[in-house]
Amino acid sequence: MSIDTVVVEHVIVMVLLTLLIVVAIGIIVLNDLLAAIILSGLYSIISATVFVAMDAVDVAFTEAAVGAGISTIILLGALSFTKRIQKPQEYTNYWALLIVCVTGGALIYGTLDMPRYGDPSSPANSNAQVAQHYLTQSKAEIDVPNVVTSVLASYRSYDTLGETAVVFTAAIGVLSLMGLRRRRRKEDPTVSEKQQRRQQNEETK
Amino acid sequence: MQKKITQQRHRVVQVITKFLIPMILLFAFYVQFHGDFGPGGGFQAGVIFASAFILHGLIFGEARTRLVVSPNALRISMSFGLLLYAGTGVVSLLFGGNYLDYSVLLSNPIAGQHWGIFAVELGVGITVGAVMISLFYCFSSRRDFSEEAAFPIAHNGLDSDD
Amino acid sequence: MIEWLALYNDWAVIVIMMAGFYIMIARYNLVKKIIGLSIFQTGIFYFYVGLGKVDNGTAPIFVEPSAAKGIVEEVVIYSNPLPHVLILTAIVVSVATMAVGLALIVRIYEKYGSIEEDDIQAIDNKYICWLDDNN
Amino acid sequence: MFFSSHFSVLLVILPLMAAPICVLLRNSQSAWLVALTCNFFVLLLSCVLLGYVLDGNLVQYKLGGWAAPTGIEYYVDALNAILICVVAIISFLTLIYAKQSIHKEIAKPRHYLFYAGWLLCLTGLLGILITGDAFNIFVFLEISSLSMYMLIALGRERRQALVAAFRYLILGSIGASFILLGIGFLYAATGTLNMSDLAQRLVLIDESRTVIVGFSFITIGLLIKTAMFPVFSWLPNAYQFAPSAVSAFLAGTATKVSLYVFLRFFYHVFGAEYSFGNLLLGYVLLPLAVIGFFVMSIVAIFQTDIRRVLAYSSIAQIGYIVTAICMSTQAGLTAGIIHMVNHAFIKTALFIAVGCIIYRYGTARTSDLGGIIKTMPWTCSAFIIAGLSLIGVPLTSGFVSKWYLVTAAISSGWWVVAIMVLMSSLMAIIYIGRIIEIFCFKDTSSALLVDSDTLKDAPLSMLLPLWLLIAISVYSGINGDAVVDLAKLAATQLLDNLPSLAASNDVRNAP
Repeated sequence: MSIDTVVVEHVIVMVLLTLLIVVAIGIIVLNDLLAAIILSGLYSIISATVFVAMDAVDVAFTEAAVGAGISTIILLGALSFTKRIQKPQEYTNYWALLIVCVTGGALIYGTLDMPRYGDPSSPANSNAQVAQHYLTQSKAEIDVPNVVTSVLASYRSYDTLGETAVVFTAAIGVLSLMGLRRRRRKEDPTVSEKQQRRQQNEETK
Repeated sequence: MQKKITQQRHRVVQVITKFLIPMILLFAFYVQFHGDFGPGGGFQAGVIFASAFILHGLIFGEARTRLVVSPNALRISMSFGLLLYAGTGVVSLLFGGNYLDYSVLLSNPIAGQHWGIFAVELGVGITVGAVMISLFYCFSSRRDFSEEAAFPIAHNGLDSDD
Repeated sequence: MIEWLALYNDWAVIVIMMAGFYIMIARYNLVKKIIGLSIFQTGIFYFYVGLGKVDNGTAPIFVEPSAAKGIVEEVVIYSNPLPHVLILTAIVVSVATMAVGLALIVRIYEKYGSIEEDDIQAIDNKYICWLDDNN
Repeated sequence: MFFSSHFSVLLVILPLMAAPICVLLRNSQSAWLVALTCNFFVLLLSCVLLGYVLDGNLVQYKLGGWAAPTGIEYYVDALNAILICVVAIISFLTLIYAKQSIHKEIAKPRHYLFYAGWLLCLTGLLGILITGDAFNIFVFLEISSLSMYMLIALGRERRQALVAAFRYLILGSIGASFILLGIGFLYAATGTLNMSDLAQRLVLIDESRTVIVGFSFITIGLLIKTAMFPVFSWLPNAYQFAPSAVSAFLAGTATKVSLYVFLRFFYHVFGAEYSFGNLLLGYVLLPLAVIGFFVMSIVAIFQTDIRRVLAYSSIAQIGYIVTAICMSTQAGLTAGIIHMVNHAFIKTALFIAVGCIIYRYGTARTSDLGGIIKTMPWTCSAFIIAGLSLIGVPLTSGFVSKWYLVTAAISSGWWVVAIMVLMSSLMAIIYIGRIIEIFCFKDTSSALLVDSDTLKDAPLSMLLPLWLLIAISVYSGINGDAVVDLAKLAATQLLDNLPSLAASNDVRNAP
């Protein structure tokens, strides 16, 4: 392949990342939380595209399913219990801005010595016992075409066990906080109460 | 009477949902068992599997979804999934290998790896699916989305359950 | 040219991370903080996945060599699968944290009637004063 | 045969599998029994592991049968073995105590979730301690953190407990994200995640800005997780509002485990020379640590709730330990490890004693607890012994650790630090002495003594673990050599770093 395809790949990622920055700033600025949540769903969809552009199809799949699907549903569910509009903040928090700038500056400083994006000879991509081992040996050792699956479920399966435990922990945490009680459809008192409130609502309209 | 109106308003959506849910479940199984060959695996499959039920809950009301999958079943299956994963490791210990070393599960190490990965991914899928559905139940347990869509009620949110 | 494009990508990722970090520490709204957390962590995911990208590479799923499509196996370059695996784990961790955080927010709203950090602080301070007065 | 080669993995897997079993049982009593039984076996295994490591062995267990940098491995030397033992003992004793205490503080339908969360927290802590893989630390850190948020949120004063848990969640997630970023930078520079392998490869890289930034992000993340001086704000509220059993458990284990990760990264992965020589980390951390223990001791004096006094004192103790770590000498490191172990037992005992008081009186505010030594003699005397140990009175374990800390500081020529440590100990006399004075000499405040039930001492199942902890701490005070020898061995292994060099010298062949 010519060098041009590489440039095109870079430019695609570049455009998508710029789009993400715009969406992120939108989320910062918006006071309407519902809009912010919808934007964060959009953010997840775009980031799934970024992951595809970076060759991480499994990650993209997960981000699309989790970020745009489950997280948005949970966020909306939580929002339905609480307030939709956030209290406007009049002043800028300069301390926070300072901390963020220092942290960002440190990160940029760190990237100066980092291998270039897409460099095939970077330590991460060329390590014979780690990355190259997975790519060259996994066919003989595990024989699963999707290398991500073989790393996830065999080479680093202990991590995945931990990941499953994290999900389980989250479920236990949410259960202990919210309760998984059956929502009793109390036929007589509450329904009539609700109807009264509905009527009031309609009257006010 | 009002319930009737609710259902009529959602009629089209409900019919389409009934078509969609089997497709989504089928796709979830595809992702679960085809994860070795293409993108996907237990985690993604679990999320997709859960999303079918979440869709059902959003359209038909979470109370009716609870009749399909009870919270108790979720509790049992999320524990079972984690136990299946950890148990696969224990089985490989009993077969004389290291923890989570699937090569010892069968006489042929490659086949052992395949079975091990299959069991482990299944464990992840079951746990994640059950957890995601129960998260949905938790976050909608005090209001019914189908009713909400038709009749928004100001929710003061101050009623406590302790 | 490529160096500059690559550097731009690195820095854009950092800007995204810092946008999320800013929301987390500067906004008083608790739901906003959680959204900020997810943006911050997504930024970290780009950082990791970017490490595994190889020029002209493709997703790390072995392609069957087939003469008809003109694919010769030795020629195909695959990206590094390890960051993808790490990030799959990290995404799960992130959504788990988010769920627990939102459950806490719902409960906090039930008890305080507000999801703004400064309101909650004010209510707590009032409660502490009340405790001191009663003793 | 089977047991001898695989016992290290059972240490983590047992609590991990017991947690879903608790959820399946869904019964308070049987969940507690499962948790306790599991914890008992964990305790046995940890003792076996400690004995095995003290014989001069090094545990390197290949998970999934894959060799180290390709797969994940356990890496246990004397330092982790000691801390695993400490965590197992504290968790076991606190769990015995928890049954009664939780019965009163948490609604019964949530009990099984509580015990499941406890076991997952234990899994997370043990997983961090035992693993030799940097990314794996992050995963298990998140297991322990998530379960801690949940356990804290179950606190008695539900409202503040929720806010405390949420603030901890935000700060803890920032910390965890920073650690993740730092590990990412290290991965970018070396291409590996195994800690021994990282150490090998980092030596070969001379001056890399990527490594420096990775190092500093891991440090900041861990500072937040350990609640070091400038970023401690989550800790006091979390300890005050969590259920009393949880504060006892966390006070003994959570911050110690983060400190362990500190040690592992500074000494093992980066090497003492890199961390404290080239990067001048000492000049940044040491002032923070010294200001931390000094200021926090002063703040502790003015608190009106005993749990808050103890929480601020915990932050001060972390300051001591980090001071000791910063010396980067054999003596300093030994002092730090001794103090980690001793302080874990003392703080747990103190929080259990406070929990007993809360169990009877329903409050831990100093103004309400005048003269309670008459009604609760056993609890109060245990509190006094542990309190004296916290101050560092001779014949207690606190004295041993302070002694080593001060002598180490003097031998490094840090006179100012030694004097500051002594002055801060004087302040400990004030804040502990004030509580002891209230317990023993103040008048009984009549308002709270309406219930005849409160006139008794705490039940035996709560006093037994308390006094066992006191016995451990007194024993290690009188016969200090046991802990000191262990700590010396751990410090030597950490400074020499010899085992890891021997274990993987084939790494250098790689490109």
